[in-house]
Amino acid sequence: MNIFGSGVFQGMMVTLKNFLTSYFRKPDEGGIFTVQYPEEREKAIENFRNFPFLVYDGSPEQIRCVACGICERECPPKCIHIEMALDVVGKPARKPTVFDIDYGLCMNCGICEEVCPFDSIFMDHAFEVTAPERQISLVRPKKALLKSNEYFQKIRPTLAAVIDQKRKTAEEKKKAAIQPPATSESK
Amino acid sequence: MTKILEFIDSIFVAAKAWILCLLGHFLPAWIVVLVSITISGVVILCLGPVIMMYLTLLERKLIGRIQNRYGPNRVGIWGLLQPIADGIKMFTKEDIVPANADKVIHLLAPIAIVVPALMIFLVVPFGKGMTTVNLNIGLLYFIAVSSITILPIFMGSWASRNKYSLLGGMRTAAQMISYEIPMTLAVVPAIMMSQSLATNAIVLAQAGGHGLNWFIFTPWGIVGFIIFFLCATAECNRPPFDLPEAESELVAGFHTEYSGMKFALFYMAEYMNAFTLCGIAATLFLGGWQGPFLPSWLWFFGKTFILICVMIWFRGTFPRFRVDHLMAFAWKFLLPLTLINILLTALWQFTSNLAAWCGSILVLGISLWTLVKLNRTFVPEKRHYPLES
Amino acid sequence: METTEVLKNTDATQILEINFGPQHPSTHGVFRMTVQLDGEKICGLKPVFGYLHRNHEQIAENLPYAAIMPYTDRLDYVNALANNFGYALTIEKLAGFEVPERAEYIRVIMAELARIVNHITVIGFMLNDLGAFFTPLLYAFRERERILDLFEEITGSRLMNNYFRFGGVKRDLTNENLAAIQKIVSKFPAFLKEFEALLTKNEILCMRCQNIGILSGETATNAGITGPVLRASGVNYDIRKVDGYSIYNRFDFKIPLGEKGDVYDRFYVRVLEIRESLKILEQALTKIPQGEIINKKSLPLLKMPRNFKPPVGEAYGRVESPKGELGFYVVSDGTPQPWRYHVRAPSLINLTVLEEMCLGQKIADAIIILGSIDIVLGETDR
Amino acid sequence: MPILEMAAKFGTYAVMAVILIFALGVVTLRNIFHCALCLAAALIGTAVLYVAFRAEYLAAIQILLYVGAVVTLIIFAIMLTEHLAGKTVRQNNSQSPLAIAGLLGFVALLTVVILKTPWPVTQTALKAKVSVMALGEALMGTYVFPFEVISIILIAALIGTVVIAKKDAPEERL
Amino acid sequence: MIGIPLSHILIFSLLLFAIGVYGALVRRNIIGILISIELMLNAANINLIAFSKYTSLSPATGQIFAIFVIAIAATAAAVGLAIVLALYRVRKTVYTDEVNLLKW
Repeated sequence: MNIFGSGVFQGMMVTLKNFLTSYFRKPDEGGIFTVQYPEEREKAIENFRNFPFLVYDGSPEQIRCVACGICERECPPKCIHIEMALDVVGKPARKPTVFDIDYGLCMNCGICEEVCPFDSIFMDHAFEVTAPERQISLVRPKKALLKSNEYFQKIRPTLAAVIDQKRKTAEEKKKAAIQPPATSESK
Repeated sequence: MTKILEFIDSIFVAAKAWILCLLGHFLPAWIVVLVSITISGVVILCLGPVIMMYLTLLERKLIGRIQNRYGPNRVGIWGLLQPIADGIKMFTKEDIVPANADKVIHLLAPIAIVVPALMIFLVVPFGKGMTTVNLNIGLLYFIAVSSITILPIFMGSWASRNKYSLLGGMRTAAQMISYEIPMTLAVVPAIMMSQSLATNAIVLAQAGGHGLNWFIFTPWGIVGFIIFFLCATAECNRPPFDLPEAESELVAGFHTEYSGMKFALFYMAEYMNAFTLCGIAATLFLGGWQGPFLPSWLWFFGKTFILICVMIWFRGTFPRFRVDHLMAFAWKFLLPLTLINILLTALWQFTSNLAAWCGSILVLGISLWTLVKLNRTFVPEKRHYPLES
Repeated sequence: METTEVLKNTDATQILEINFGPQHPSTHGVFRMTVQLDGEKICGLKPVFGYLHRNHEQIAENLPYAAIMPYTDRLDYVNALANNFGYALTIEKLAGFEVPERAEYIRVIMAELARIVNHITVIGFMLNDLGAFFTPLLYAFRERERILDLFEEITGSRLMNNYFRFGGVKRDLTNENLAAIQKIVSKFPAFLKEFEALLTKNEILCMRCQNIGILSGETATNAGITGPVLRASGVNYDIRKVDGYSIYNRFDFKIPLGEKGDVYDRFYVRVLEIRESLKILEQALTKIPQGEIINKKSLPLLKMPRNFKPPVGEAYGRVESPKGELGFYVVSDGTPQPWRYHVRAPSLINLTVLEEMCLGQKIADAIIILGSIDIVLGETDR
Repeated sequence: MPILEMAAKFGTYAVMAVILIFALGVVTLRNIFHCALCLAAALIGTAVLYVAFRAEYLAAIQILLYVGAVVTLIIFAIMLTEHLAGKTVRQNNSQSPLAIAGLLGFVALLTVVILKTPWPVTQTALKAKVSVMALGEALMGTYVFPFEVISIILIAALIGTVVIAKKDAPEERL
Repeated sequence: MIGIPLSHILIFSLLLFAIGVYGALVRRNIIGILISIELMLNAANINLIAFSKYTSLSPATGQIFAIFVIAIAATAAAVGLAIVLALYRVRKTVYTDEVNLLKW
């Protein structure tokens, strides 16, 4: 039968062990695992999703988004607003003039990334999103959302590789589709 | 070598004597007496708060390390300036007095709690010849003054007209009273063996045998020390007896309605109590400033420091007692143990050491067994958990 | 009941009515208890909640089926995966999707990991209420961080997972993920041993928790209590065994039952349940097959969730969430939006017996009893 | 150091005056809680007076027993009986003018008696200092019988208090 | 202490005693009366110490009687307050003139 004080004594031994190991052990075997945030940072996890951003290839004009509005419809909290651009004749040019996301509403659920057929909207890693005052609105206009494809490859290497691969094969298929009719005509 | 050690040992006493004789040349005699009183007074007045500030830092650092995280390390290297930052914060915080509170008593309570905490410093023997006032009823004075702290807690909880603080106040008073009696009785064996109440005489009684004459190395010393230390943690409301300011139940107990400097005073009183109680525990059972070759005041501060670390260790480990367990533990467990402890001292005094040791272990075994049997509620029940599919 | 009425049956000098208000350090979230005290003893307790009501069910009725999935994360925010699991099961029952083998195994693994996260958090916070100054809580959080980092790697976010889809899961478990899970599962028993050494035989904890807030099996079943609280009272009712939904009947694991149904039993039953979950995880990790992770039929839904129109009818799917039986009742009228959507929250129903357990106990016990039932206000108020 | 003696004399008179003020506070204040605190202050004042009388041991006993226990008991009683709000009610009954007149006569008579009688003051007693050891021997030696009687009275009071204050068991309630 | 004649101390304790009596006579609140009784006992104590200091040959006797007086005062206070509590529980009042019914 255990003596009256043994449970209490065991408890104290556990805290003593933790006190001593905190000096000698490495972080995950009982050492100190706190990261001094502003100076040191945690290793960035690739699949982490925060607020969405728009991708462009080369210069901001070649934005991938064609303003089809699927993500606007599918977004659960309805925080995306898109307006189609009209070209000089008045016909809808497949480019958005206005594309703003209300960061105040967005709950970074990642549904817009799933439903986008043109791989133009992805989830970002930047979580230090702040505003100087409470009152100014957190709606991000298009120019704030645009980020280059290189940035996308930097934060999401595996996903970017898959997407680029898919787009390159789609390009060849389209070019090949244009070529054969041309060759058939030339005959 | 020994001369240098002697010099370091009595450095403070010599410094004061030097100042006094310096002043003695051109000041009348009675002013010199007044000056000597003010010097020791000023030393205590600045020693107390400084000890309190660095105890808070020590506590946060140690508890951090127990929980595998750093303590405060942003303000100054290793967080050494953190207490100063806390102090400034406490000064600048707004001092809110509840609307229908009893203004006068609300203000008086924090002052009335710091005074006894400081008064106990008079009797603590910091080193050879460094007890501030060598009262011949030193220990009784200590127990009397530590029994006054109940009043300011009542004043604080009653004046802030808040239900939580009223409950906290009632709980504190009940706890302090019921832990005062085992504490006083735990001190009795030490007084009997050193035949004097003066703290200096107690320390001198433990001299010799290069450290083996400390009271803790006797059967009744160990039991007395454990009981005294438990009662000390209960007396200054530290976990596992920190019921009065139980965050989870009573928000902050009797000092819920205090903010700013008044809250700092409550806080300071608690930590100074912790320091002095550990000091007295070291004096009574660990041979005060007795020690082989280090200066005496270093020995005293070392022992008190270790005891305070044990108190902080308690804080990091134990859940809190409930009110009735607290009372039952004091009245039904500690009190009978202290009476048996006095029996052990008699055994120690009148029989040879060896017989005393065996006799006391026997008596202790039987009494612990019966006490545990009597207090069924303290012993955890055996439970079996069937694993059904 | 009114103070005067309470005064009659106790000869107390004065009944003190206290609000353990929404702003209180130990009510897990925004929850209020008006407590009538005779000295320290409780002679009346009325739980008041609704402070965190976000109109979850009404929002869900104006959204397409797939868009509700991220909202279910916000119900029991301590383990979002159990909510996703319940909702996905209900819609699969409604629309008749089958879930491929690998997806089933992934679902079981993620659900059991979420159960471990919830149980350690509950034990950590309960001991924090007892007064152990954050130490057990921080040990529990150290282990919880490891699992949450894994969730972030797999599902994309630590708490708001949004990982289950109708007919499967959103993303496959790569080999590194499986290796990471294996590492966590193998290192967990060492942590549990240390945690138990610190707590289970600790005399102060036993004094504070044993024979407090006793809930007999019979009153528990009458009040519709489910989950560890019911099993601690000795009633063997675990939906994983009763329904055997998903592929739980392929794993052999036991259901720990308590003896007296007091706070200590509820605490220790959760420790044993963590052990059982580890057993399930080991078996699942060894037997996980290869294959696709989402049903062919429901794959296009990923791209065009809007035009998913389930057949007219209703479905009630329930899952063993760490808090109890979490049920989703969905009525569809053929349109892309559910006609009626209701969530059976175990926290709300487990709360009904709080007063009956607390009568006659002290205030300090009321806080621990509340902690031992483990309620999450997001789920109670919806 | 004649000045220190003079200072001590004035100090004692000052302490006496402070005690009298607190005593008046005990009697006249409306809020009963303030009265209890004034009593505590008056008792601490008398402890200081005992130190001035060279009776430190008694000062410590006075603080420990009177202020530590009795006043706390009184405050407990006040807390249990006083409604939290503490309504302001007339504290003194109607006989105060009559009482004051009677008391003044009583005080005047006795002061005359005190000043008249030649108290047998012996110079030796003023110097004598009572050590705690002497007190212990006297308590255990010549006064051991009253010591035992006192302990019996204390136990009797203890049991009596518990019986009176205990909540009656439900059935034999009136 | 040498400077103070005995009669000054006696007058002081007489005044203290008179205030105690006044409190006991005039107070409506029973606890107020108990407090005044404590004051009177305290005044008696001061007298004991003064006499033992100034007159008697064995000064220890005065102090021992003072200890006995303190013990008795403690018992009186304890029993008195128990009665007050019991009274309050039944009659919900602590004021002497409201407790005038001989039976309840």
